Amino acid sequence: MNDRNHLGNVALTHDVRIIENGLLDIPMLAILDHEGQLYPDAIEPELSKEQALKMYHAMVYTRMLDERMVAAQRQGRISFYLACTGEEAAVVGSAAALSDNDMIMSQYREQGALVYRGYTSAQFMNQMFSNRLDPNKGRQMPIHYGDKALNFMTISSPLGTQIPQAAGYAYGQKLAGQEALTICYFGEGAASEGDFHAGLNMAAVLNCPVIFLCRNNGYAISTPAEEQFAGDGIASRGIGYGVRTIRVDGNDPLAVFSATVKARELALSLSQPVLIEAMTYRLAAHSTSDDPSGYRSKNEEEKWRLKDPIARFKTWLLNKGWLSNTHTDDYTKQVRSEILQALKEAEKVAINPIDDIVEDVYDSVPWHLQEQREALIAHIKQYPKRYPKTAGENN
Amino acid sequence: MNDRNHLGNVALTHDVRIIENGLLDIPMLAILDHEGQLYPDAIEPELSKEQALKMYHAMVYTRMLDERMVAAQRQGRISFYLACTGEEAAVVGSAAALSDNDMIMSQYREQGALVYRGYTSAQFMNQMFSNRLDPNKGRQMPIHYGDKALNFMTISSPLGTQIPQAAGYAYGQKLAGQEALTICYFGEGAASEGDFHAGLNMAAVLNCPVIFLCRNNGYAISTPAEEQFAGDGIASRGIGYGVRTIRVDGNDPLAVFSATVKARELALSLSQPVLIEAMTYRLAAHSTSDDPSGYRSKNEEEKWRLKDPIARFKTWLLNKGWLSNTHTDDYTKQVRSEILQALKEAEKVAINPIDDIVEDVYDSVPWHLQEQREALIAHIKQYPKRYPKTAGENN
Amino acid sequence: MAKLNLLQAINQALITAMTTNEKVVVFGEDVGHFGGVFRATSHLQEKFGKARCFNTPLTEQGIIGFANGLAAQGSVPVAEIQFGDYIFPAFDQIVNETAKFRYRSGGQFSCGTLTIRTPYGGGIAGGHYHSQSPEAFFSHIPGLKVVVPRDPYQAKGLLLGAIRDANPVLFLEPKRLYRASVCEVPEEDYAIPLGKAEVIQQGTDITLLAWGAQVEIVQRAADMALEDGVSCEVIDLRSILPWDAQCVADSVMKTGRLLINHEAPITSGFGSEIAARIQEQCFLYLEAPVTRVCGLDTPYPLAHEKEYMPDEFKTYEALKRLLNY
Amino acid sequence: MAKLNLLQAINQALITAMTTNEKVVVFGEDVGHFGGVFRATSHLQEKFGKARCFNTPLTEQGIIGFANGLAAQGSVPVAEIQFGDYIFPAFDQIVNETAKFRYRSGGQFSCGTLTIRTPYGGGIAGGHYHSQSPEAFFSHIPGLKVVVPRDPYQAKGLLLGAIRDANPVLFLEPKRLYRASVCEVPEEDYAIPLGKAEVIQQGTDITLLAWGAQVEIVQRAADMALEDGVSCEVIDLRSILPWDAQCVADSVMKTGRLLINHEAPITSGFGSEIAARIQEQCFLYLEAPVTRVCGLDTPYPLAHEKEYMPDEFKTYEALKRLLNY
Ligand SMILES: Cc1ncc(C[n+]2csc(CCOP(=O)(O)OP(=O)(O)O)c2C)c(N)n1
Ligand SMILES: Cc1ncc(C[n+]2csc(CCOP(=O)(O)OP(=O)(O)O)c2C)c(N)n1
Ligand SMILES: [Mg+2]
Ligand SMILES: [Mg+2]
Repeated sequence: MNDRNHLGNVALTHDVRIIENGLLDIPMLAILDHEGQLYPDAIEPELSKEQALKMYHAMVYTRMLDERMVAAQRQGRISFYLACTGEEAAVVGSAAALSDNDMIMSQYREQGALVYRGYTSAQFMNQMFSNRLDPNKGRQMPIHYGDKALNFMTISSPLGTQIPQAAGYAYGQKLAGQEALTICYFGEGAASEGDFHAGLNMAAVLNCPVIFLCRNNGYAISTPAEEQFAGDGIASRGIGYGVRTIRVDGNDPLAVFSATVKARELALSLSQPVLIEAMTYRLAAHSTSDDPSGYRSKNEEEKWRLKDPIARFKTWLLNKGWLSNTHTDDYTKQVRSEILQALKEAEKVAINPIDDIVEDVYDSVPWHLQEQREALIAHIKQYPKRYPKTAGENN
Repeated sequence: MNDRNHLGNVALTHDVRIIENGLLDIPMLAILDHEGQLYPDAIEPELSKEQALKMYHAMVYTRMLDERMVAAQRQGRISFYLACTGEEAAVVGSAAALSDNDMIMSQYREQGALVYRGYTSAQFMNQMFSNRLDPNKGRQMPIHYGDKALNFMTISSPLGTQIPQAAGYAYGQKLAGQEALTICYFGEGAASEGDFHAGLNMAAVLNCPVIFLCRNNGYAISTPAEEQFAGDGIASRGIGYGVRTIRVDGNDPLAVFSATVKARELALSLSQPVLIEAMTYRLAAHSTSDDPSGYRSKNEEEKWRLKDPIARFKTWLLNKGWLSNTHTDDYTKQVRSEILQALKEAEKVAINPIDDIVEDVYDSVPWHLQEQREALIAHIKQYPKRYPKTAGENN
Repeated sequence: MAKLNLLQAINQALITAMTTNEKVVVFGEDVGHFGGVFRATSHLQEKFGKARCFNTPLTEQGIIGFANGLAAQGSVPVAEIQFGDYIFPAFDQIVNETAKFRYRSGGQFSCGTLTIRTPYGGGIAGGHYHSQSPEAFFSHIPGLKVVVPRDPYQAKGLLLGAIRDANPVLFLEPKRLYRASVCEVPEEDYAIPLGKAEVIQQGTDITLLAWGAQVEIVQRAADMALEDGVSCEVIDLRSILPWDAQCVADSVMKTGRLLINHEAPITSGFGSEIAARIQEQCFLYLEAPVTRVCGLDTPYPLAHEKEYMPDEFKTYEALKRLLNY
Repeated sequence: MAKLNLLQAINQALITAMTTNEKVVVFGEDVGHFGGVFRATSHLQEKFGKARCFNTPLTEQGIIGFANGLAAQGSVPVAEIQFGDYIFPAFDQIVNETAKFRYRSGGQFSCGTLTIRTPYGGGIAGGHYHSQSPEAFFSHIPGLKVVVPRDPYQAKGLLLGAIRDANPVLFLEPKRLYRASVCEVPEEDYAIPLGKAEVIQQGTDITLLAWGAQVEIVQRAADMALEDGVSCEVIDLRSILPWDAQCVADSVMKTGRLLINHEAPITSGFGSEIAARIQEQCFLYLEAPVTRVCGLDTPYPLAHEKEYMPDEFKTYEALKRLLNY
């Protein structure tokens, strides 16, 4: 038993001085300016042309997927969609700094990370059309992707729950001796949940190799950041937990990439969490159920459009001679037709047979669910017209 | 609609510099040294002799109550007790800085605040013997005091729940235009709960006049502070929430008093929360159910005994000429007999009649609880010997 | 009298509550300026100011913790949880705090003024995180009241009843009726007392019992049965806790048969309590077992939503089985 | 074979589990060096190292959130919640995450390896925050298993069964038996499969059903009834979810009468599900209504604990009423 002294080396003062807010003023790492030019004293990350283009492609693909699917929702082809627009750099820039073995636990606006990992248009579409080819078996709303092979944890809607889970997952990776960590994405709104507090504190105390990446995009649905917290963003909290922390310009793919490379190095070598706060802006509506004109001005949106991460990255790539405008046009055209093609195909695929309705609740179907399934199937046989999507198979 | 800019005046950096733990090194306000001497450059708070003695009496009373009741628990007279020993300055020093109109929401180790407010020995005993004179009607375990007249919220065992409640209570006080605030006590262990996060953040965002007082006493039952958090105590978190914060020597009644006076002034004038972290040590076992020898050394305890807040305060009072040793002895003797007397009386008082068993679940007793009560009373009549405490009244 | 949908009725009830009692305070995620994601709190901030209608940070445990404190202080909080599926982070504050506040203090303090509003239920292609019907969890919490309206008229009256009731109330709003259900709603202030069921159709052969959005489902089954010459008594339970067992028992003693319909999974759904109590109270009157037509014991599915639902066809078939028992 | 109390049996089960599978990890508040406030995890840290048995910060939602992630990763977490009364901050992680993890991912990921241990129940002068029996809440969560042992032998076998079961299990330990219940417990490794009730006394006149610490209460009532010449069949349900309805129904079809006893408040307690199901399945066999002897619909009291408890005398009286129905 050590003699513990939780006062440690606390310094004394004899002055009643209350620490005011604003003690912290955490700067933001920026490598590219809003025009996509390197800041004079900034250092470019080590990034091959190949990887830079992969990032660029993932960002463009994500933007196009979003555009296409928002339209598909308006056409009534899918019930719901949620776009990453404006935040592609925060997501793709960080995903690009990971190893494929790293587990990604996302909130819901990180489809760019999946794109970067190689999720195909068909896979996106099967999930969004809840058809029988969806690995989630059509059980979740559109955009709740999950892919075990790609180490991308299935998304769940309740906010913040993945944060302590990420600490646990990372703890398990460490215990298993893996050279891999977990990255956990969430919004500045989700960071108000109790689970955020639990997750960051546990990760710090239990030395979990996890990167917490907060997309501070200024809004949680209609609630602006200033009604979400009163401190210096989310970064200032990391310090309170004793968690290494960095704030980056989330619209600058190079800054996000550099910060994440460094965070990963530290997290793995020290077996400790790192918090990244990526300052960005949700250019999109919250989701297709939302209309932002009720809570923010076009003017504000316009200002942020000027900071578009894709335009910025493109300028940098063009300047480097790694990209040409023709390449961009070709790529765009190809992706557009690929997405549309995949959409049309997925739309035609049937949903899972009714047998599936009680599967995966447990590892095997217990007696009471067997009973319930049998009764349901018999009922559907009796009323085939009332259950057109599943009656056919049972006739 | 304002154009919001959640980046505010964030400074830029072009260097990948991760903020390490230890950026913060929050000093601790200390006015009296461990011997009870004023630090040379410290300023004594404005404290009348009368109030200083009231504080001293409350601290001594609390110590004696604790000693007596721990013994009573060992004798099997009460089922459970939980002592404040070693932390009297943190509790009484802060309570003394409040107005009687301020609401106190405590965790469970703050009996000193009740003593300071004038809770009587009889009231303590009635609660601990769960008898019919207890205003909680014998419904809660010993030490779960509550007193509306004294603005002391009834204690509840689940940790941390009072923290967001305190924000809400304070919001209500402000809305009602009261010149009063809420103080909320909790341990450094409870500060790990999600409710802590919710409470501090909401208080900051919604401008609630509330003082959060964390007793960082080094342990949560057996768990030492270094297994509870990895940051610079609890104070460093306050900054993350944008909450004004101060760390004080919790064993120094003058420091705690000064800090709380200042905190109260700020909280009321600005309608904003203030966080006080009082660094102290739980000299007692966690509760009478606990044996600390399983997780800490006698040596460690001894070191802290030297920092005893009562001895320290006494020295200061003696030096000031406000106290004499005879006074202390007389007071001690009087309190001892008063407590013992009250204990003996409370012990004899019966528990509430059985009718009460369904009261206060709702504002009035609904049909199903009336039904259940009738059946129960009939049953007790049938088996009077099996329910000796309540059968008599129904015969 | 104007025709209102359920959201408008709720909005009107909130305006009435805030107008008649300045202690009423409305808050939750996005309820402020924006008026809530369903717009139930539209214009309240405009009308009553930011101090009385405001956004909270995104923390359900915080919202209810804050509300508990505010209620204990004497204000009249009406807290919104954006979806019933997201009420669980607040479960501790509700089970251990809201519901026990009065009891544990011997009546010195209470959260009696608190009302928690939340949309619940399926039928909106929401999958398992936007469709749950959590009433059964809350029916096992002594100290709490639980209420579910079936239409705009009921919604306004019951919500005013809930806000003015001296006990904490969980007010569950059937979200698939938010815009779908429309009826005449009086402009004036009226409150429907809690704890009372309503017989909405008299009948003699069987009692059909439901609440919220499922009332219309059993009503449809009753219509189908009527074509077979079966006379159904239809009851809207309205209050889940405390519930009106006498009303249900009276009906069952008359009809001899009880069918309960709810959306939540059958196992330990609130139907089980009703069945348990009624089979005991009406044992000698029952001509067939009390029967439940409910959701499956699975998370609420997306692709198979239609199949999952305890719809009128399932209800009608169960009803026939009961009559032929 | 050694005589062990229930805590020792649990400790032994944990040692066996950790020895036979190095992926088993045990954690919770105070479970590390100290061995837990009840000492169920004594010496585990010593034996298996701090990486596999450790204290967590004081956050139940964090403990279960962390455990969910750890389980999804492939480790085998055994998380302790210090008291059943403090499991509610973790309710969201359990309802929305643990239980739906497998389903929502189409079986790609799951928390199947997770076991949550927690002491529950009254009879220890603990008042309403150290006495609750929360099983009914968890019985309404598809995807979860819920298990309650009645004695040390069962505790060891069922806990090993739970840890090795491929589904998340909530393991409720009757804390008033922790030291009070002692029996022979084999040294060797054995697991009792989940989902099976046990008929612990054969009888013909009435079926008495309970779980956990209440099994001994109904057993005592059965002994009292035996003196009147009444033959009771006594069943320990053991698993609350999924539960062994067939075993209970078989018994009731034989005896014609069912009495259920549990400590939790009667309204929407798990007894209601049993009653609802059994009255349906055994309608034509029942000679009296299914009857419940349970806790009152109040928070668990302190001074009136004895009166609150569904003890053997209340059980015996209800049993007589059933026989004379
Ligand atoms: C526990 C919980 N509460 C509420 C919601 C409803 N909801 C969905 S998204 C959202 C806002 C999230 O904002 P943020 O975390 O900042 O992420 P962003 O949408 O900005 O990417 C809310 C309130 C939810 N999904 N889960
Ligand atoms: C929600 C909850 N979890 C666990 C407990 C059990 N418990 C009671 S006291 C305690 C330790 C509290 O430590 P701290 O907050 O530091 O206060 P201290 O005892 O040191 O004053 C624990 C774990 C509880 N009462 N409530
Ligand atoms: Mg956001
Ligand atoms: Mg402590």
